[in-house]
Order: sequence, then structure tokens, then C-alpha cells
Amino acid sequence: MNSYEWIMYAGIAVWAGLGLYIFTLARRQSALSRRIAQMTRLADEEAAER
Amino acid sequence: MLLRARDLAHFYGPRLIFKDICLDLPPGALTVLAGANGAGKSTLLKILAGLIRPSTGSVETGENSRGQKPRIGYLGHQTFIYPELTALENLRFWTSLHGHAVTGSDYAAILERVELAPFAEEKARGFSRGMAQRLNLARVFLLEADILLLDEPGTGLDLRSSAVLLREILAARDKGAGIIWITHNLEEDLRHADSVAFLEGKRLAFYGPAKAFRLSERASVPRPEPFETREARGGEPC
Amino acid sequence: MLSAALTIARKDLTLTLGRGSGLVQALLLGLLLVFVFSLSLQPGQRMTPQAAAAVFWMASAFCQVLIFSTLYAHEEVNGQRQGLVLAPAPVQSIWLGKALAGIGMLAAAQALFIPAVIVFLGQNVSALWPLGLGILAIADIGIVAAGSLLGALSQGQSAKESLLSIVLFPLLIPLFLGGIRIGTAVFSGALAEGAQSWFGIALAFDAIFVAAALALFPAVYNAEE
Amino acid sequence: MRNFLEKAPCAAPWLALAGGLALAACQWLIFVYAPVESTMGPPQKIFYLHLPLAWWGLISFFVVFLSGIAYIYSRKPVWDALSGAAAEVGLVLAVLAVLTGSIWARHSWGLWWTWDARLTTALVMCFVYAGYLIVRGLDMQPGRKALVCAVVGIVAFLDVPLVFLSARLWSYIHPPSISLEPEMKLTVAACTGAFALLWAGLTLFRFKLALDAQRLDQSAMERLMRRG
Repeated sequence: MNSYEWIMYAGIAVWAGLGLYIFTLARRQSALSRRIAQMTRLADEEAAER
Repeated sequence: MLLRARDLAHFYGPRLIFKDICLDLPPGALTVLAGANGAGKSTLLKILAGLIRPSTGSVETGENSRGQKPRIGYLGHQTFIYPELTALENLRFWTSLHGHAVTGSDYAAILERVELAPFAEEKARGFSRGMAQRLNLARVFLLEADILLLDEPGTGLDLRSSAVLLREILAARDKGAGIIWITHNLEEDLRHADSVAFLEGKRLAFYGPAKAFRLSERASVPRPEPFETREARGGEPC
Repeated sequence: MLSAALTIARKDLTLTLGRGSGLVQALLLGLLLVFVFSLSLQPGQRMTPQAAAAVFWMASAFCQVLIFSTLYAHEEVNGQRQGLVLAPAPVQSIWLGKALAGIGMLAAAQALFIPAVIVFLGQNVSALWPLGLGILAIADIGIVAAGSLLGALSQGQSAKESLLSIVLFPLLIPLFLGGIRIGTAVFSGALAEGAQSWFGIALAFDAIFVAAALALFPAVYNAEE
Repeated sequence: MRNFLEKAPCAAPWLALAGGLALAACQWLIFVYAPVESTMGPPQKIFYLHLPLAWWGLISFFVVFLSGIAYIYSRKPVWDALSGAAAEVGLVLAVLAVLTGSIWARHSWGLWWTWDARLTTALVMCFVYAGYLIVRGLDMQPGRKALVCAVVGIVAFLDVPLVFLSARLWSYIHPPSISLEPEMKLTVAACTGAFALLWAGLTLFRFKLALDAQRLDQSAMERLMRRG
């Protein structure tokens, strides 16, 4: 293992880790926006009824 | 005034239980708290006892006759009994926890009154539901509390013990205690009440002197259910 | 405050010694741990002093998790927690009461672990044993202060005992390191430099966690389901 | 203070953009500008990633500590959302710090794990805050869970200095203190600054998610109150 491989593995570890985390955040964001859309649709229906 | 509650409202998670509750507890008065099952009587009582923080509103305790902070005696659905301790050890623990000096004869007297004298040295794990409830009563009345909050104290008691309960409650009131009593037998206990608080539609539908309370108008008066069904449902009715 | 705490501690000890299941279970777990570790030795071989001290403290830690979950479980049987919270004494007296009962039980268990470690792991006690007792006392105070606070956290239907161990163990590492290093000195007779700073760290731990417990306990232990 | 806090998340995208650019600049600094360290050679450059990660992980846990105290004091759910967000980001950074630290340890001392005080503290913090996030995952009454999390967050942070002190006393291996030439110092400062932007962007974005989730639960409760 020459010295530059060490840095490469360290770099991969860091950026893969951060990337994975950001990906989970994005997934949670889309789940939330679906929930918001559903809630606003409910509110609009209610407004229409009144 | 022993206890003052101002515009209480409470949620259980997303569910609203009641709102705009105002209530005063003067010394030497018996207030019966009634309402349909699930109206939130027990929750209101716990809030008054200080066990639960209300979502909004406030509960202030005033002073007792000796000018100190009033001692609160709370009797809930659960019996506060340690099964591995004997009846006497249970009573001794709770009175010393409250720092209430009690002599040996007081223990004997209260156990006699709730007819548990022969079981004083027995471990509470073998007690029946009625005996456990009577030990719980002994605990509350032994404290000689200034504020008594009783949540369906009559559950599991036979006729004779119910008479004992009534006598103890009236005796405590005459000694100047402020009592709130949730009863599951409204017709019967209305006669003894000074004032009535009726919880209906998530609000205090009626709060005033017992004389003015017309039982007939109340649609949702709970019929006293046979004892087994509540037990089958497993305790906490509301 | 203290009288209420003593009342609670006395009640808990009578409860535990009465039925005995609480303490005996914790004791057996600790002894089992010590015995199992002795399997890692070749017959006739002695374990290094540091490993033996580590096994002793691990046994104490597992034993202490059991002690505090049983101590707080006593209050969940018939809703006694509400009764305790309603008592006029400040809520911290419950933390102190449970801590006193806990340290009593832990000391009793450790009094058995020490001979077990000596017998099963082939250790002998050098002239430094007073140091060992010193760190034992200080570390137990810290363990019990944190254990009593976190034991209260782990009550309530959904929080399991696991919460108590996964959060508590890492927190106790400073005490364990101190206990193991001084324990090694006791078993080996050779005192490593910097012993008094271990006592310093352990005392700092006690001070911090007693203060944190007194400040945070009321927020943690109340009757709201 | 609180309404500033609720408006802060909209800065997240700008911070993320600035963070990305800054980090790109840092790569150039690390590999071209900073000289190769004489004794350990190129792998020493992992240090430029390891230090900011550990540093910002620790600051996240400090944020969890402060917002825990704020929650216990004010019982406002916004503080609970902030501590949840900071704990999660802090844990990710701390885990990466331990990873890079052990890779560096593997190179310079030949073994994956050493009882180096900083590494041990980071690892213990990972365990404690993983426990914290598990507590956050339990299904308790929202009010009670926030309280329990606040307490665990406070107690955990109080323990960090003790863990560090005891780990340093415990380990005989004192890492060779490498003398930093001025260019290296500049690179470290730049990397830490760049990571600051990344950390702030991530935390604020996660904070926004937590706030949105809270607002959704709140509006569901209000709808029930109106119709209930």
C-alpha cells in the first residue's frame, strides 16, 4: 500500500459517508413533502366543503 | 381556598380531552365530580393533584388551616401497594414518606376501621381486589390530608365497606378537608355532596351547589356498570 | 429530603432482601461473568492483574444495570411512582433514596466479586489494597449517581432496560479506566505513576454527575405516562 | 432568538453551495499547496480531513448540550428539533473522524486502534450519541421523549472532558506532535472553515426537516381540536 492509497481510502470513506447521509436526508425530505401535499389537499377539501 | 384551578385544557397526544375548566376547592366541602366514562374525570383529578401538567391553564394550592402548604391525599385507580410488603409496612412507608407522625395505635385503629386488622402482618401480594382497595383507603385517610382527591374509591368494595368509605369521607369533611370525589354511583352519592362538577362535551357542563343540580336533565349520566365489566376492560376507564 | 430518601432506601432494601430476586439475580450475573472469563485461561495459568481488574469492573457494571432496573421497577407495579411524586419531599429525594439502596446492593455484590476474582482468576492482593477500597468507594458513588438518574429514564412502557445500558456504559468509562488502573496496582503491587490523578478524575466525575442528577431528576421522574 | 432560529434554515442551500466551493478550493490547498510532511509522508494529509471532522462533531454535540438545556428551561419543541438535528449530524461527523483517525493510526503506528486520547474520546462519543439517537427513536409521548433526550444530551456532553482526560492518562502512546509549517496551518484553517459551511448547511437542513415534521404533527393536532 503506497502512501497515496491511504489518502484515497480515507477520502473515499469521508465523501461516501457524507454522500450517504445527504442521500438519506433527501429521501426524508421527499417523504415530508408528500405528507405536506396530502395535508394541504385535506385542508383545501375542507375549505371547499365550508 | 385550598385549591384554585383556572382555565385548564388538556390534550392526550392529538386528542383534546377538555378545555376552559375553572374550579375552586374550599375547606370542609365535598365536591362530587361526575361525567360519562371517558369524559376525562381521572385526568382532571390527576391535574388537580399535580401529577400531570395541564396543556394550558394553572392549578394553585392555597394554605390549610395551619397556614402551611396543604397536604394532598390522592387515591387513584391504582392501589400504590407493594405486594412484597405487609399491610403494616405499606402504611408505615407511606406515612413516614409524608413525614406524618403516626403512633402504633393509629395504625391499629385505621386497620380496624377498614376491617384489615387480622391481615396487618400479611404480605399484600395475597390480598383480593377489595382488600387492596381498603388498604389504599387506609393509606389515604391515615395521612389526614387537607385536600382529598378520590377517584372512584368505591370500586371493588362490598356494601359494608362502602358504608365505611362514606363514613370516612364525611368525617374527613367535618374535620375541614376539601374533597373531590369521582363517583360511579351518582344517584346514591349526590345526597352527601355540597357541590357538583359535571364534565360533559369536553367542558364543565355544570359546576355549582348540589341542590341546583337536576340529575334527570343530564343525558349522559353513566349507569353504574356491573363491577366485572370494568375490571374486564382492565382498569383506566377514561 | 434525607429522611424521605432514607425511607425510600429502607423500603427498597426490605423489598429486595424480602423477595431476594433482585439482588440474587444481579449477583449471579456478575459471578457468572467472572467464572466465564476464567475459561479464557489455560489450566493453572494466572490472568494478568489488569484483565482481572477489568473483569471485576465489568461484572459490577452489568450487576448495577440490573440493580437499578429492578429498583425502579418496584414503583411501576401498582402506580407507586405517582405516590412518590406526590410526597411533600423534593423529587430528588427519590433519586437519592434509589441511589442509597443501589450502592448498598452494589457494595454487597462487589464484596462477593472480589473473592470470586481472586479465586477464579488467580489473583493475590498486594499491600496496596487500601487504594483499591478508596477507588471502589469513589467509583461506586459515581456509578450509582449516574445509574439512579438513568434508571429513572428507562422506566415507562416503551423505554426498555437496554436504554439504561447502551447510554450508561459509555458514560461510565472514566470511572472504569480509573478503577481498572488502580485495581491493577492492587493486584500487581506495582503502582503506576499518576495514581492520584485517577482519584481526581473519579472525584470530578462524582461531583459532575451528582450535580447533574440533582438538576435533571425532576424533569425526568414525574407521573405523566 | 427563537424566530431567528426558525428562519435560519432557509440559509441552508446557500451555505451548502458556499461549502461545496470552499471544499473544492481546499482540495487544491491540501494536495498542491501544503508541503509533504517530512516524517510521515503524504498520508499525513488525512489530517486535514480528520481534524475538521472531529472538531465540528464536537461542536455539534455542544449544540445538542445547549439546546437540551434550552428545552428543559423553555419546553419549546423548536429546541428539541435543533438538538435532534445537531446530534445526527454530529454522529455522522464523529464516525467519519474515528474512521479517518484509525486509517491514519494504521499507517503511522501499524495498528487499527490505539488508545490515543482523542480517538478514544471520539469513539466513546459515537457510542453515547448513538444511544441518544436510539432514545430519540423510541415511541414515547412527544413531551416525555424530548425531556429524556434533553437530559441524555446534557449528561453525555458533561462526560466528554472526563473521557478525554482519563483516556489520555490511560494511554502511554503520546502521538508525535508534528510541527506545522505556516502553509500547513493555513491549509488546516481553510479546511476547518470550509467544513464549517458544510456543517452549518447540513445541520440547518436537518433542522428544517425536524421543524417541518413538528409543524405537520401540530397542524394534525389543531385539526382534531377543531373537529373534536
